[in-house]
Amino acid sequence: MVETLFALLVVLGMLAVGSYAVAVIDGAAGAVLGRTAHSNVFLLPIYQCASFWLVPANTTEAPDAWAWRLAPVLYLTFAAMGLALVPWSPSFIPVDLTTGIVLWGALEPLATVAIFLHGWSANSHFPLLGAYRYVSLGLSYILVSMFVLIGVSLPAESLQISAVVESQRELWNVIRQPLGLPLFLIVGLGISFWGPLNFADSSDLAEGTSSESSGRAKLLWQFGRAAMLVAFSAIGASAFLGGWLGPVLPGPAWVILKTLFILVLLLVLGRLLPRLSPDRFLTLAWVLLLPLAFVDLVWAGVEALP
Amino acid sequence: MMGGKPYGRAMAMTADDLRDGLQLDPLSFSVGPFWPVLPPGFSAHVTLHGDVIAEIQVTSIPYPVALPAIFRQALEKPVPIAELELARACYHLRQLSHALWVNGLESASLTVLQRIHALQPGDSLAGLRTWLRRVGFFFSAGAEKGVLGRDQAEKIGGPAARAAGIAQDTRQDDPQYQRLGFQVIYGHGSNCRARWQQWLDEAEQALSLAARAREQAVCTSDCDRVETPRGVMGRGGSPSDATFVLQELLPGLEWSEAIATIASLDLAAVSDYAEEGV
Amino acid sequence: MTFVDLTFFVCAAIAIYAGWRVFRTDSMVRASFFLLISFIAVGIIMLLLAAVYLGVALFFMMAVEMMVMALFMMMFMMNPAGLNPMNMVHQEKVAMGIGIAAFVALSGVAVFGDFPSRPVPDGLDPVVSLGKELLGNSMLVFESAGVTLLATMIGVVAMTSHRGRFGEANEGSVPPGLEPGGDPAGKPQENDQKQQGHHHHH
Amino acid sequence: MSLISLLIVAAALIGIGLYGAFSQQSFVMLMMGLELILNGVMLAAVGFWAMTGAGAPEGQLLTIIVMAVMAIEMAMGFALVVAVYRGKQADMTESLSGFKH
Repeated sequence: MVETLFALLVVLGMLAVGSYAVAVIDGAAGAVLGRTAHSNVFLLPIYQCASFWLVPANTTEAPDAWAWRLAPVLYLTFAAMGLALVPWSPSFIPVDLTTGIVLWGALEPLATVAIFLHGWSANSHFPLLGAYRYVSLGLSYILVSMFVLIGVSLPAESLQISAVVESQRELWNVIRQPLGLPLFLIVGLGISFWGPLNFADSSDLAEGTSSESSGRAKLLWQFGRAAMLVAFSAIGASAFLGGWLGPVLPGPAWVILKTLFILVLLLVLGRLLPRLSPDRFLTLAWVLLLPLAFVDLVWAGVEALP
Repeated sequence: MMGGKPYGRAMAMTADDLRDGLQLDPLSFSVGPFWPVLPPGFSAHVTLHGDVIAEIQVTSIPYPVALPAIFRQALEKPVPIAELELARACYHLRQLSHALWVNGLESASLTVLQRIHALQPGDSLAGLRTWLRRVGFFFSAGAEKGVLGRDQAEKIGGPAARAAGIAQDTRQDDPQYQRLGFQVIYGHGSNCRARWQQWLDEAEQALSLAARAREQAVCTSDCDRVETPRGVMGRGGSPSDATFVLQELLPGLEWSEAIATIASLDLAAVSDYAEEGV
Repeated sequence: MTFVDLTFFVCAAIAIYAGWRVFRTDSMVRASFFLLISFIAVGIIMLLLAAVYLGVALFFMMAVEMMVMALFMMMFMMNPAGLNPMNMVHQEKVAMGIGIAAFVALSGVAVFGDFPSRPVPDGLDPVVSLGKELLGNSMLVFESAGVTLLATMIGVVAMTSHRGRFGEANEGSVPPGLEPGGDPAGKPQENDQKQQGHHHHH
Repeated sequence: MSLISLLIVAAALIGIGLYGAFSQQSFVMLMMGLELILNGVMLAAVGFWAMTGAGAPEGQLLTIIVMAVMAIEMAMGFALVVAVYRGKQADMTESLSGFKH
């Protein structure tokens, strides 16, 4: 009972601290690259939260009220479920399911459903377009991510995330399967629609799926996006960078360091790169990324042969 | 009643499809005039098939744009070329910064806006150009779309026409400009990428002209016509609105490409009044 | 009542209620998501039954399937939300009778049937045993399913494509014209066709 | 959670699915009915596997096969809908009287 409560606290803490870290790192990256002088990158997210909190909520004509209110909550819940799968050390894993990798693979399509629902239920054209556009891309992300994740579970001979971490004791998957991590990170940017892959909430759609929401609903949605990015980084760190494995420092410290490393990488990339046209990225995803994911899988299979 | 948006509500009805003949339900709605991505005052009625624009009808043309006062002064008396060209460079860079913002490069857009405030004659834009090339801006959404026909390019005038290969620039007739070694930049192509490059090139050329003109303290000599960043303005008239080009240009483009195309074109008429407070 | 029982009853209620709502809602997008909820509830019941892989597999299979279903609905009618009442049914009484009869018959089997009680042994790892079965004794079944899926993919693309290998996909399915280039023989009047197109918006 | 309660839930799902498959006019809604039937079938299969099958792996295999069948049914269903829609602009069962155009 105490252990369950502790695990719950860790996941909730990770949600809060992780999202705050995302906001700080993103603000810092923006300040460095955009050469704007923000007052203080550490306080800025708090000001932003406060301003979102105080803005009155918006509504549209005849939205699907249930779905509209629920979608951000669902998205955040899926991010939290993803964070719960992250193993911190051999002895502390909030949820150690024997099919953890598959559950993570299931969270991605479920997140897609939540994003679609968020855009569709507002009953307005820009959110609808964002949702529509996202789903057409989401299917390709899911496939790529599936293959890459099967790739990491091959050397582990298990679908358990802790077993995947343990299988990297000699060699991290990022070296053993060099294609895996880049592909996984592209999927991560896609599913949390960040930076160059922000197709669902992009500026050319007036913020797409969230263009009709404001105030606390919007805050929750942004919170979910940041949390999803953290969950992706943490799972990526476990599946490719050896999770808790590392010298000197205790396991959880390594998990945090590696997660932060991936987060910084993703956020800087997000600030640096322009948005492609969705049409072009769709072609890229099916013609280049999916075959690369196949290659990764074959590579992993050949490498895992005894 | 079927289809369209009766009483403001979108209703389902199939319509002919542009792509492969599968007749699906179009989505009709209005955009503008309160959307910072579009030129101020511009609004249109759009019909989409999925993400592809089937039809666009301009319902309100953008407000005329007020140019810096120097361009109007150039029609009354000779003005220092250095000042004129600096204003031109700022104008083009502001357009470019908007295009960067639309294509998801908010940081770069802010950087460019900040550069504008501290822009000096003789500044080099090579760093900016290299950076934009490295991050792939010239391959971002819409880069190869928005191809103008020759008629359309002529109608729009200004940098868009020069990018499309029409070597028209009043400055080449001005002996003072000739003394500074002015040569028309033209012919990048008629798509969005070409127009982005044209802005960058013209801004860079304007800055180097400004530097030379400041050294030699040259003023314009032709007071009948002036080449504004939007096109030729003379005693006869100023560049007029060309928004209707969009009605031919946008159908068939994807939404993001269409928005990038709108951001790559400067279509508003030139106002009779100059920008205030400059 | 244990925690497992409680979860089971809640999930069962959700699965049945959501399944019922599928046919009672005014928007097809909502209907497909109700179906998804029903599947997820069944997936959780499977997790309770220790079918760890199947339960989770059901989540992602159905999330993708229902997403595609919703997307198709959007393509055919881009009505952002169910603003119009939607009740497109035929022979409803008969259908209801069949449904109830099937329920009664199957429940009768459940209640009066005599099933042996042989639960899953304690030491069994369901995921490993499923994997060994799939790539061992039942390899042929598994591979046939794979080949069938591949054939489906190819067939489906061929069927939906606008252009076939030898021209228009629906070429030959339209009777030839009465005169060269004329309307096909037996083509319904223009009015009729419009009517059919509008039909589902009633 | 006993086998009987599991099977009753499965029977209810199958019953509702049958009602949907027989009563709905729209192709897609009809497919939803079929999916709901298969949902009940899968639940029953897993129930049997867990309670009476002594963990025989074939029980799980059956469920996997049902999932594959669902995927095929969906894909074929949508392909048919698109093909019919292309030819006839119809997405209702009544508008089809035969398989030919």
